[in-house]
Amino acid sequence: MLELKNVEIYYGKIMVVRGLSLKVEEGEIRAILGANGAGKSTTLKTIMGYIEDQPEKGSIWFEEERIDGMKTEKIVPRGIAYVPEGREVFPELTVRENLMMGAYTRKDRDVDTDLVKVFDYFSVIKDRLKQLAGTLSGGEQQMLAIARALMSRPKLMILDEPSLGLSPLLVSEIFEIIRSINRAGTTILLVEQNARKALSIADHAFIMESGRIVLEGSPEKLSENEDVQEFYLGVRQETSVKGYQRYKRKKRWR
Amino acid sequence: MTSRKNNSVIPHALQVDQKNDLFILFFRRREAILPIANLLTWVGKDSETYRCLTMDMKRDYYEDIQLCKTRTALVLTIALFCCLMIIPFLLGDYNIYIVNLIAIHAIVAIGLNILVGYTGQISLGHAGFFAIGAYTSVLLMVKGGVPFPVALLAAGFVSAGFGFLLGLPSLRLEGPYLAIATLGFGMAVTQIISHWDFAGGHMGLAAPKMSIGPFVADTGLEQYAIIMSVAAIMTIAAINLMKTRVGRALVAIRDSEIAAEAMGVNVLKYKTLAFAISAFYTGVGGALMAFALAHISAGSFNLILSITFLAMIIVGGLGSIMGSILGAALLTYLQIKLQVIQEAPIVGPILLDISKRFFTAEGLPNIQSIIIGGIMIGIVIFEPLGMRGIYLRFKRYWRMWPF
Amino acid sequence: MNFFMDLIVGGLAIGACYALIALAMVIIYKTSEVPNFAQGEMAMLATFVAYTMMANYGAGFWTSVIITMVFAFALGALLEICFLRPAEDPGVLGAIVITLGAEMILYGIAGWKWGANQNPFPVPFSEYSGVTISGVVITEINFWTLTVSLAVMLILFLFFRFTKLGTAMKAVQQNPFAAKAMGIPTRRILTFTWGLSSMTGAIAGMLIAPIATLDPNMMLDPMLKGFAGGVLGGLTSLPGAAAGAYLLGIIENLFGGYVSLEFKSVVAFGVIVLILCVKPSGLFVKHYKRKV
Amino acid sequence: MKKRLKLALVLVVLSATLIPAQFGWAADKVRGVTDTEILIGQWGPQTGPAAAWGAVARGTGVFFDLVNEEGGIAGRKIKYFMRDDAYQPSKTKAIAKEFVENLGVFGVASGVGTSTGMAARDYLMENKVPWVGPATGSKHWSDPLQKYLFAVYPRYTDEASLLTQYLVEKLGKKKIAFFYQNDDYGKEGLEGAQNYAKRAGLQLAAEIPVEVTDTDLKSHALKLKESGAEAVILWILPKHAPIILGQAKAIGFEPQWVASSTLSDSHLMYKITKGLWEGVIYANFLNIESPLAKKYLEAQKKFAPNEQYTGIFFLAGFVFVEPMVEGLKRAGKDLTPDTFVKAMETIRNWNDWLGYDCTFTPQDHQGMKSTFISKCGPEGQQIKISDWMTYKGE
Amino acid sequence: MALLSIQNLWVSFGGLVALHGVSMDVEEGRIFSIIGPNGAGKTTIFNCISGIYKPTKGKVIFRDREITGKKSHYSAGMGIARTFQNIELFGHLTTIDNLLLGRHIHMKSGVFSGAFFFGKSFPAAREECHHREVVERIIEFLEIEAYRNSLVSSLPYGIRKLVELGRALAMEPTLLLLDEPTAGMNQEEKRDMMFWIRDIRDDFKVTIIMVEHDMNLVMDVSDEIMALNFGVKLVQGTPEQVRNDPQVLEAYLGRD
Repeated sequence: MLELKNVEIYYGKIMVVRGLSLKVEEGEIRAILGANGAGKSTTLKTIMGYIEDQPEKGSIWFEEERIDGMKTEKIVPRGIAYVPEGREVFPELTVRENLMMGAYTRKDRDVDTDLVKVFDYFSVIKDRLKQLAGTLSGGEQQMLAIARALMSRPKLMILDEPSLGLSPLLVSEIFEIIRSINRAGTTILLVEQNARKALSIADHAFIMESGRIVLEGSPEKLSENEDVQEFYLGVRQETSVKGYQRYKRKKRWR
Repeated sequence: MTSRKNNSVIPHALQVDQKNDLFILFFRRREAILPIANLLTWVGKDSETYRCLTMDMKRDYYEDIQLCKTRTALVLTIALFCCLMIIPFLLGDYNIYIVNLIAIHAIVAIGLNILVGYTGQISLGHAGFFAIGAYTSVLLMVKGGVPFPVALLAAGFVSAGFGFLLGLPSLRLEGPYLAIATLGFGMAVTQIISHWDFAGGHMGLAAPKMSIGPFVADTGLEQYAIIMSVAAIMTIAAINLMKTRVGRALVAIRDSEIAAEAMGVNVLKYKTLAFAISAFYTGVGGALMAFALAHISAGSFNLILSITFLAMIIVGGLGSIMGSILGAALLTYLQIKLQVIQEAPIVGPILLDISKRFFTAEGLPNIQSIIIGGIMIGIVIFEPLGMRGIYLRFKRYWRMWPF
Repeated sequence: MNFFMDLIVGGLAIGACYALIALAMVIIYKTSEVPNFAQGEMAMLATFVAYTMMANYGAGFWTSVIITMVFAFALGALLEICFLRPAEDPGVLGAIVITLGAEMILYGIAGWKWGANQNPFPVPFSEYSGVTISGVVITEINFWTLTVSLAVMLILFLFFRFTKLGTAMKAVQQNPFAAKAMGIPTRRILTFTWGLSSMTGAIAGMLIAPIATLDPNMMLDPMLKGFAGGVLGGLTSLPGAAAGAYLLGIIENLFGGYVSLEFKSVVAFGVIVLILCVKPSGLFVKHYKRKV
Repeated sequence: MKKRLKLALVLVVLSATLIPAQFGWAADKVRGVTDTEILIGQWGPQTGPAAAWGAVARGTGVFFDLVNEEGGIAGRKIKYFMRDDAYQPSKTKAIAKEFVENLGVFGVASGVGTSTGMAARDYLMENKVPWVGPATGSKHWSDPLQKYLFAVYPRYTDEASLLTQYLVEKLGKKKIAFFYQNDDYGKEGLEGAQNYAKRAGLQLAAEIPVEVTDTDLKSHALKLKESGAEAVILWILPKHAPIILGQAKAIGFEPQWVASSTLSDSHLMYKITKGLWEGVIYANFLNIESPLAKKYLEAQKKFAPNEQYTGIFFLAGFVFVEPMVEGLKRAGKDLTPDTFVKAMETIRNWNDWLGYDCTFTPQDHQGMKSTFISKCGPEGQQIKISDWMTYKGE
Repeated sequence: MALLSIQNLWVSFGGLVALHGVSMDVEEGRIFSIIGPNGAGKTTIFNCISGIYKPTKGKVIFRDREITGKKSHYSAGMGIARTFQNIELFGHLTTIDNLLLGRHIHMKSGVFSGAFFFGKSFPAAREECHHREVVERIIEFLEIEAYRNSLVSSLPYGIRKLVELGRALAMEPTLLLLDEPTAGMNQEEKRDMMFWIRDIRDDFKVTIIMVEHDMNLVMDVSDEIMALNFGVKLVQGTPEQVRNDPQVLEAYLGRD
């Protein structure tokens, strides 16, 4: 459905993504994992056409159509919805207006049925249609952002760190919703730092480090990998650091 | 503040030339580039390039805040001073007058830059401080019989007092709201002065001659001596100030008010202080202007003047003392020279022809404001660092010249 | 009493002109946080176009108005495309400098093209006759100015409230990044915004020109007052800014009538500074403080 | 490589702008006078808020062209430098310096603006630069007497007194209001009106100031109406006239309007007030019906065919300088600042120009003191309703 | 008396109540963590301590002195340093200048002494040199030597977090408030941070209050934990107590 072929992205003069290729198949949830600065968000922004003149090299295909170099407003109507990192709602628009903006590119007038559909996933939102989005709590804003993206009836939904800054309970809830959206037929591409959660719902995952995909495969396969366990899943967490010998001796001041 | 240079010579070099410069690609690592860079460096080990490359060569913490960090800089500074000493003897009286204007505008631009560039507060009312400075000094001398140096200082301090007052609301206002408040201040000052009969009303006042003790500045040359010394002292003071505690606090307020306050910077105090310092500079500039003009009137301290000051620092470079001076020099020079653009060779006749064909011939002088407006926009679009940015670029280019 | 009412009517009439300029500025400020100092000159240039259409090409008033509106839209859009779009994130100060630069350029062009001469701007309604209601005169031009400004306000309000495009414009202002993700063509929206604002300003220009004379300096004072009025009411709220502008007109006239004519135009700024000290984002807007 | 090209380009442009600064003046015997040329400069606002007055400087240019065409003065042609000071005193001072130091002019002709002129006055006097006909009626030009400065424009004070006198004595108006621009120009007018009122034992009904920047004059109009004045004297800029007349008419206040000579271009005023100017009485010192005016306007068609505005201000550029040319002619071949001053001071009751009775004495450098009064007729015609009059104070 | 004592703190923003009468005491030398779901009011407590918000009701007492509603810079002068959730650095300054700003309260030079010095012996210059030395040591401690002269806006995220921490340390505070110190870090960096927090407490003799989402880190590092939910204090106690509290499990951790 979505395919990146050997993509190279520069940010200013610095190469951020080096020869990235990945594929998202229809009906799947795919996750990209990786630390800060690995180039995950940049990749997503490039797919969405945010970064001018990028990618420098390579191509991006969506449903047999080349979309790199296209403007965002041309990409969205083709069926990709993007939920940016950090709950980017329109704070001074009402919840309803926010949702309407999600349907901006749609020409048909049948928005109301979609609203009903969205309420199925997010019951909280229904009662708050007239409230300003800025007054919602963090979790509600994240839900609104996802709901808004749904309004464009996307074939593919791209989420950038939906769990960022949310409490464990809310994270579980949101991931549950993502899974049900997927079951209803929307393909999902997810970028996450919370590897544990992401792997629990993904069909296939990529691990990205400094602009490259270093590992990919099914969640099971990845979970078995030792490096992944150590650096992404924090498996040794149950034993406390208190008992550990520090591997780095810090210099003392004074 | 030219001291920013050492942070980024290497990264810049890498960034700019990465794609098309093979040389850099081969030697991406710092150690590899070192010997070659050494060769390139035209003044050897004392150059900053060298220091940046070796990083830990710092011998003394004082170097960070030293006026002239390297021997090159020292030599250049001395050379500059010599130039300033010689220039007046080479120029005619008219050109000295222009240089005087530039020096005065440079003082104001530095002051405005401290407020706008360093502290991040907008002001469209600096003509008001300029007027306050001019009137204070002249009134003190004419009506109070105060000697010139005292009047000059008093102009600065009175102006600073008003700056302090204007700074008070600035704690809560930002962006266009502050712009309109300062704009209103500037207009109010002009209006009040022009109706104040004691200050000569609309007609203005004749300024006496500058004098320090028995030395009376009669000619442009003597005025130059006084104005230039004041300008030099104030420039050095500004450079020093911006490198130490107060200057840092001001920049902190610009970058993040909340964090600055959390560091123990009293935002109210420092914002009003920034206004006061800025007004002090502008007031002194205004006082000098009064003596350079020999006659002041309220009408000349208008909004256009405030905008011109702002344009100077934008064109020169925000947050840069050197930029302020460059901007003041360029705009002052242009404003005077563009008046006679129709007399310029080649360009003049062409413009006149265009005017006659598509516009009106008598409207041609309006091209001044078109050009200055164009420069302002161009700078913001293409070189947000202003002339200082161009200078830095040029310097880097010069270093890498053979390649 | 009549004197008082006359002052109020006068205040409302000039306030309506200020309000149109304030509205024009708010439209731009709302979508891109650019305080447009070129607004006055844009209006002045458009008014000159209308004048030229009538004086040199013998076009009728309404034809000229329509042509002028088209020109104003094009001018606004052009300024956005040429001057603001290429600047990457100029910040408030950069934006102010760009618009000041644009102001100087437009002013220069007008002076170059039309010279400094004063010209009368004819309108098909009378500047000094009208209806008298219990001794208070409301001239035709006053009436039209008030009506037009209210109508423009209403149209803009409805536009922003109920149309998809209007909501999208608000969305672009609040979060351009997210707006882009919705597939909203942010750049085109901004260009459109400038066009719309320029048209609103042009209406103001054509209403101010008949009571004054048409020359390149015509809009200097009204523009500052309109801006000040907008700031007084709050630059992020259309009705707020308009109300602020009306208020400014009335304050000015009352001050001029009862206290001092000399400081009439300065008092406005004094009042504004005082009000801003209490309400830093204007009278009708809630002050927004950044969260950490 | 591109960058270096750019740099070179910048240098070329810079040096191009520098060049005009370079043509200097070699030390002559007398500054600004050669065997074939007399150098004369003038500043005037061609841009900025006062740009409308720039016409004066352009008029002077045409006048000098005419003089040159007619053979110049004592074998010399006038070389004329016109500079734009945008009504900014600091620029005016710079221009004065440029005139003296760089161009080395013999004298300065006219020059618009009081505050701008004041910024340059002392400097010009110190350098012995003869200056004739500053284009305002300020009393500061001739009081105190400056040796090298000759004022032509009748004083505002005299003009205002005269107008008030005319209103009271000829038209029998008792309640007179004064509407003035709140600066030196307006205040000097007010002073004149007050002078006469005091002498006649009258009180002005109202003294209403207007700021240069004001656009909305409703409250001014209301205050004028409140005063119940039968006549209102306007000492304002042309741009304010249509506003105040319109606002006054709107509130049903239609007194006898009286205007200063600054508003004496009746065609222009009729046009911009859309006809309201008809019936307005105004002072005038420029004899537009004189055959000379016709000749001058023909010269304009020849030398400045593109000039859009050829009204009173344009002709004012001639009238302020006519005495200067006369003085130059009288000084003859041996031209120095001092001989020029001497020659100027021989001009007595001279009438061969657009003005009237030009007289300079060593004690008094106010050349013209007379004005006449006109009325604006239908379609903006100027109807002369009085002879030349001179105000005689105590 | 505790080093910091918060008594019955209420905060509301235009009708929206963010804190419902929260009280807490922090003893000297401890690492005290505040946990809770988003919007529970954790950062609000910080903002009240450091003087950014003015509480509607209640008291904040620090070293036996009431600092309720006092401005930020006042509490900073009292010895309270903090970091921010979304990094509030001075982007146009270099790392070293950012850290020097931390020394602001310990420096004295004013406008005149700052403007006029012409050699090493002038007081402003001496002071400047002295504090640069101090800052240099913090740079060493945090191992950010390589970034000393870089503009902080050009630094990677993790380093910026460190610089911000260093800046707070430069203030030589008595109390250090860390707002999500590991947000956006990977496991390795988080582990480093854990060590650092302990080191800082031990080496600098600082009391630390932190807001953190990473339960592992919180449980490991803290001496005491307070859990908040919707502005209401749920429980306060040792990590074990909090971990097993049914209310906390319900509201925050969730039952897996």
